[in-house]
Amino acid sequence: MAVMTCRDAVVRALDEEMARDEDVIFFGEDVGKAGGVFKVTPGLYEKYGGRRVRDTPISENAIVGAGVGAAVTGMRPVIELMFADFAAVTLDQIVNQAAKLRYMSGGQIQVPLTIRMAQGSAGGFGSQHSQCCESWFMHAPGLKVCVPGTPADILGLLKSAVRDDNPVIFLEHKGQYAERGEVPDHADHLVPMGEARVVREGGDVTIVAVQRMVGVALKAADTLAEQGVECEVIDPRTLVPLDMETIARSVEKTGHLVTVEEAVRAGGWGAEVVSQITENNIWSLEGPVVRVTLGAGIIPFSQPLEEHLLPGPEDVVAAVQRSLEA
Amino acid sequence: MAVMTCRDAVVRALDEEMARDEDVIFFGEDVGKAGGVFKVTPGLYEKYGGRRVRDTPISENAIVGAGVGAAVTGMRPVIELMFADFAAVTLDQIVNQAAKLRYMSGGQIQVPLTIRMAQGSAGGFGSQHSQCCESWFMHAPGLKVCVPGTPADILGLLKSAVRDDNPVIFLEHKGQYAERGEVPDHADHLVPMGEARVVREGGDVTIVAVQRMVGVALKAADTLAEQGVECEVIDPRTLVPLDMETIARSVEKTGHLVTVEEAVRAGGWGAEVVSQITENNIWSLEGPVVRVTLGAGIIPFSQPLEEHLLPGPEDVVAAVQRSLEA
Amino acid sequence: MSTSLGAAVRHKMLTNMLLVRQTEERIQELFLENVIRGTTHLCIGQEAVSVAMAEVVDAARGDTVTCTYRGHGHALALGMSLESMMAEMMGKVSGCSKGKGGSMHLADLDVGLLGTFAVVGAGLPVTNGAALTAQMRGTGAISISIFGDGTPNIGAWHEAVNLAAVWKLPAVFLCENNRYGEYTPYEDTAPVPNVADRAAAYGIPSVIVDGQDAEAVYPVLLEAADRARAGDGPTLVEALTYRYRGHSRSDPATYRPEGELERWMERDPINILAGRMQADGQLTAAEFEALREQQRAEVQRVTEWAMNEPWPALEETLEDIWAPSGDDAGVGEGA
Amino acid sequence: MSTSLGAAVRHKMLTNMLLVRQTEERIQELFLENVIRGTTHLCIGQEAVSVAMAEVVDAARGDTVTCTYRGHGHALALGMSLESMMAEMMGKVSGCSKGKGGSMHLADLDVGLLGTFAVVGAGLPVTNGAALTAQMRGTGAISISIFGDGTPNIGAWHEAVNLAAVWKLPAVFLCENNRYGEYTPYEDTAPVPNVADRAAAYGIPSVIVDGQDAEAVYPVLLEAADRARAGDGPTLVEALTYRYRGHSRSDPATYRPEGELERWMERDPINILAGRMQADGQLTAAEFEALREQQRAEVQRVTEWAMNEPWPALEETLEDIWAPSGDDAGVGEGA
Ligand SMILES: Cc1ncc(C[n+]2csc(CCOP(=O)(O)OP(=O)(O)O)c2C)c(N)n1
Ligand SMILES: Cc1ncc(C[n+]2csc(CCOP(=O)(O)OP(=O)(O)O)c2C)c(N)n1
Ligand SMILES: [Mg+2]
Ligand SMILES: [Mg+2]
Repeated sequence: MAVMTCRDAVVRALDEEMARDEDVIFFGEDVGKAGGVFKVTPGLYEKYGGRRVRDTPISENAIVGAGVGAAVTGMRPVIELMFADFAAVTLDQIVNQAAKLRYMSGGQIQVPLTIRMAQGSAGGFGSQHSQCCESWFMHAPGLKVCVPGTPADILGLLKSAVRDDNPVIFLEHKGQYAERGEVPDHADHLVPMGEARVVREGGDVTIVAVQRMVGVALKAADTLAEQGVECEVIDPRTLVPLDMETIARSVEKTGHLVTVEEAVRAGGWGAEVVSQITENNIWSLEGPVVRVTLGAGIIPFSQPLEEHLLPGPEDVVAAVQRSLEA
Repeated sequence: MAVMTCRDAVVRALDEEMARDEDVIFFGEDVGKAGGVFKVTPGLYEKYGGRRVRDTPISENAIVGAGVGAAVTGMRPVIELMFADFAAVTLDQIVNQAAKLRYMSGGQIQVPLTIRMAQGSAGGFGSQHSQCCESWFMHAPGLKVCVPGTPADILGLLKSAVRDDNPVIFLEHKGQYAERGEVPDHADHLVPMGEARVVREGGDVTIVAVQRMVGVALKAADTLAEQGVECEVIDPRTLVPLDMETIARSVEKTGHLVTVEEAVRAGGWGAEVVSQITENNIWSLEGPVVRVTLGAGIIPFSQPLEEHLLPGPEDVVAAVQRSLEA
Repeated sequence: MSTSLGAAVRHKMLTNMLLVRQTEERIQELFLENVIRGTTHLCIGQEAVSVAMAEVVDAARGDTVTCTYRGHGHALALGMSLESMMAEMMGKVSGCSKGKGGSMHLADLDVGLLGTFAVVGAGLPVTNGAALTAQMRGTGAISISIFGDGTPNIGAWHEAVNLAAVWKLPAVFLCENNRYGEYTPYEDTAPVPNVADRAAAYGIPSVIVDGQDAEAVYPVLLEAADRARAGDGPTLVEALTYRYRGHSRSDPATYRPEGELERWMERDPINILAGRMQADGQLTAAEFEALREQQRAEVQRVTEWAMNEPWPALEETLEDIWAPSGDDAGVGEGA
Repeated sequence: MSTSLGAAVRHKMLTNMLLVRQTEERIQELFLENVIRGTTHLCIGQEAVSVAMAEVVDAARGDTVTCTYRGHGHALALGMSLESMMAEMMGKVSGCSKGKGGSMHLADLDVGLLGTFAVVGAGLPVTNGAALTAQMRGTGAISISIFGDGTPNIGAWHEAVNLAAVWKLPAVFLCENNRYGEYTPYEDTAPVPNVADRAAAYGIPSVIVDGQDAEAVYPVLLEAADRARAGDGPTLVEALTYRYRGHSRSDPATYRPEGELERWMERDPINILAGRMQADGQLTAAEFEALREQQRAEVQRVTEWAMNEPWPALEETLEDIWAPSGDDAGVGEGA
């Protein structure tokens, strides 16, 4: 097993897919000559040239649209929107066009497009550069939504995304780019969509979290273990499709459910998980389900406020205790 | 009590507010000389003139931004985005700018802006002109979200929205414009935000629905009454703020909860209602909570498919039966 | 470049214009009869642009087109079958999009029609992508995006024309300036007299052309297409035209100044071409009537056929959302 | 219009340029010391535009400004107190936005700064709204929006300039063309040689001006402001300038061609104005040094003060989201 950073995993996935299939092209703002503002894509421009790796104007609508049109006509474009927050300037191209073209054409069209963006808090980026935006995309059938949180999952899911014939929203957590992890050595590591990963096993409570919140959940689990509470931590890795089977199986076992999201509460994926459990597995619940989220908060710049707003291990511990209380 | 249509209620609210306060201005595409594409705003241009009632270019970013800037500097603009689906072309101005400017300025700024749009299915408008879009806005703290479904609520809430010092998303259901209803005669009918309306009382199950789905729920309630099941139908009227108190009180009484949404399931307000109940009132639940939604569907053009996808009374009846089953 | 086309091409264009006209007139009736629901946007009066555009497009080479909700004319001119279109208008399973798209969402990859886009400006960025594929693969294909005079006001339009200019994409941007965006006249919402004036901002050529004369539009588009193919980037073409009907089904078009419609009808695109063919001895009055009647009958036949076609099965409702892809085909109820 | 300003105005401009320069140099150090976190965008090298712009703005009359994340210079030149800004940079409660905004989100209504916008192009539509208020109320106020050379590529920019032109809003669009959008040179992503070339698409006047010379920028902006006030609509002003530092904290700017930075530094805005004042006998070398030292000391004092200011209380986290409004004040945890 090689150890690499999340950053390395992105560029390795793109490199492998571009080498494998010359229909894979990659474009976005500053992704080419400069290697990306998060320094995630260095070397691709040099290796594959300015035709396959393109710097674009600051024109997110044009970027996504070009991705859609190229995908519809046979390419497999990967595009980058840099900060996920900027997807808001081109939501129409994503949720009204890319997501629906296949359906509206009665299945004539397919849109094998991967849209990469960096989401989440990385410390002091403020209200418009720190959001987790998965909710915008989960609400648009036709889009798959990946939220990998380890180098291995980034590598394996990004390669799967490129090969998928659907538009895939690929959300990297910018606060995790420097995190390291093991990655299988073999040449073609793929992670299928819709398969959750049980990160830690435990019989007392199920905690569902993605990306940076997995680490937060694991820290909480350590603390709780000292108190004799064994947490099962599940990372769904993709939100569409969502592996409810694994989650439900766990809740059947533990009777308790806590979700941990780095996003605004209303409209989040946590509510979807909770609701599906309450619809299909209610009798397995032995306590209130608790969501840990940003509530109705906006991400502040100031360090203590930002840290206060973001879910931390202590918030998860409190949520688990609440869920066990009753 | 006068009887009027939802359409009339919109123009009456705007007329009353424009007469009351000359800082109220109104603009959008074709809203002036033509009186709006839904014929919702006739006469305002003639009465208040082309300075206060303006036709704009097809430039949704510019429209919302002009609303934001005018609001910040002291006006109380009302803008129209026509089909709510088009908000996707300017989501940034709505969720990143309008919603956050106050917070990011440490409370210096206020944005008394009302953004009107028409959402929902009206029969054969297809995938990009029929969506219910509340989810996009609920997920952005700083925005209030109104979803009135009767002439009286449209009148009273639109007037409240204009007077509110926050940006308010005002969603009218285009399939309801011709619906009629009673409206109080007195000059200044206001409906406060965050107060649900109990549309029908019943002790067996709580059904939460807004706009056109209230009628669907009521029809289901009639059918269920024949079977001896008494439904309590609650219309929250605003999703932010959301009157969970009224809903929770009802669920405490009935023990059963069904939500009915004319929107995609994941990320919808139904999941929020369900999750809050499961967090705060779980022991009052005597059966699974069931959400009636579009599932992961895209709205088709073809009549039988569209009708099949949209929740109907029979879907609600089935959901209630499921919730009572266990 | 010659502006006088051969008799065969003229005949095809005329036939297609008649087909479009008859089809749309019938569509309007079908709306009033409640056979077609929702909304629709007729291009009656604008048919010359459609048929001239279609002459430039070669789907076999990979040429593609995006246009707006006002797309019946373009679809038919490109060669979408009338059956396919009429059934789609009625939401029948034999429609081009199995009834799921409807009037505003026609698509037919076989004739190069990537889609008719119902959100203003949304088609142009997608056309760029198709042009990008052509550029990458060196196919010599072009992509044409057709839009109205109100569309240059929207951001997506600007970004797309700009990117096409920067990347010198083989794209053609074709504006049907029919004087109105919905109910609002062009000049009320635009800061420049002509849509073509916008080209300066992108350093690309622009041409204003008489949109009522198919034979005037054709060579302009051909030149633009050749320029695109040669690697010289996009051209902005502004065709001056007029819609005889309201913006959409529900619009009686009371905003027109008196006499405006009548003046434009004097320059009817069908009459212009038919008249010229008659003057050139390529068509007699009787032949013209017969052609019209033939199209009328065809529309009638297909309408009846379409009315008797089946609806899509209800199970179709959640089909076609997801492309089958490896293991996770049919994510279905997904999220 | 005279381009030689009075000694007092020159002195103020020079002082403010020195203040901005010293402040930003200190900010960069504070980043390296981890006192300031997140990201920041310095305008070192571009100070002339800020101080010239500020001379045109009268907040008392209602004039307003929006700019980008590269806004420290504009904020200080407009009169935001250094305390207010430095505390904001550190996330302290005494910052202009109580520490909630940070470097990218400065705002100070008292000096007319509506906000510094972190999403490219987002400020222009908002400037239009402020200009609309001025137009409605007949206050004679203007609104200036400042943005970079990469910004005209985005849709919001286009829509805003277009609407301002159509409505003849009292707006001024001021481009700081510093040759790069992030790490990509202007010409790689723009189809026209000058940003000013875009004005033709909106039928509005444009001017290109030497952005290193405050005294050149000032009259151009004054004329644009007068035109706006007179009801003649917006002007597009392109100030040619250069940023000495990278795009943001993390950028070493390796993409610069050799010698480019050095050539621009030879036309340093502070030296240009100081040199001219010396030539005109309005400033001695010693006075200049004293002024610089004075600003340096002030920055030092305020930095220390800000470092000792308190953080906002944790309860502040969810405050300021909602404006109190009638009955439903404090919707708080709301949704
Ligand atoms: C983004 C967006 N805004 C508004 C609309 C509503 N709308 C549909 S057609 C239209 C007018 C378009 O005018 P024009 O571009 O001239 O095309 P025409 O209809 O005349 O062919 C408008 C405003 C829309 N579909 N999309
Ligand atoms: C919509 C959007 N896309 C991308 C970005 C990322 N971004 C921040 S600054 C910038 C470059 C802007 O360049 P320019 O307009 O020249 O301004 P400058 O930074 O040079 O002052 C980009 C692409 C953004 N903030 N918003
Ligand atoms: Mg038009
Ligand atoms: Mg720049």
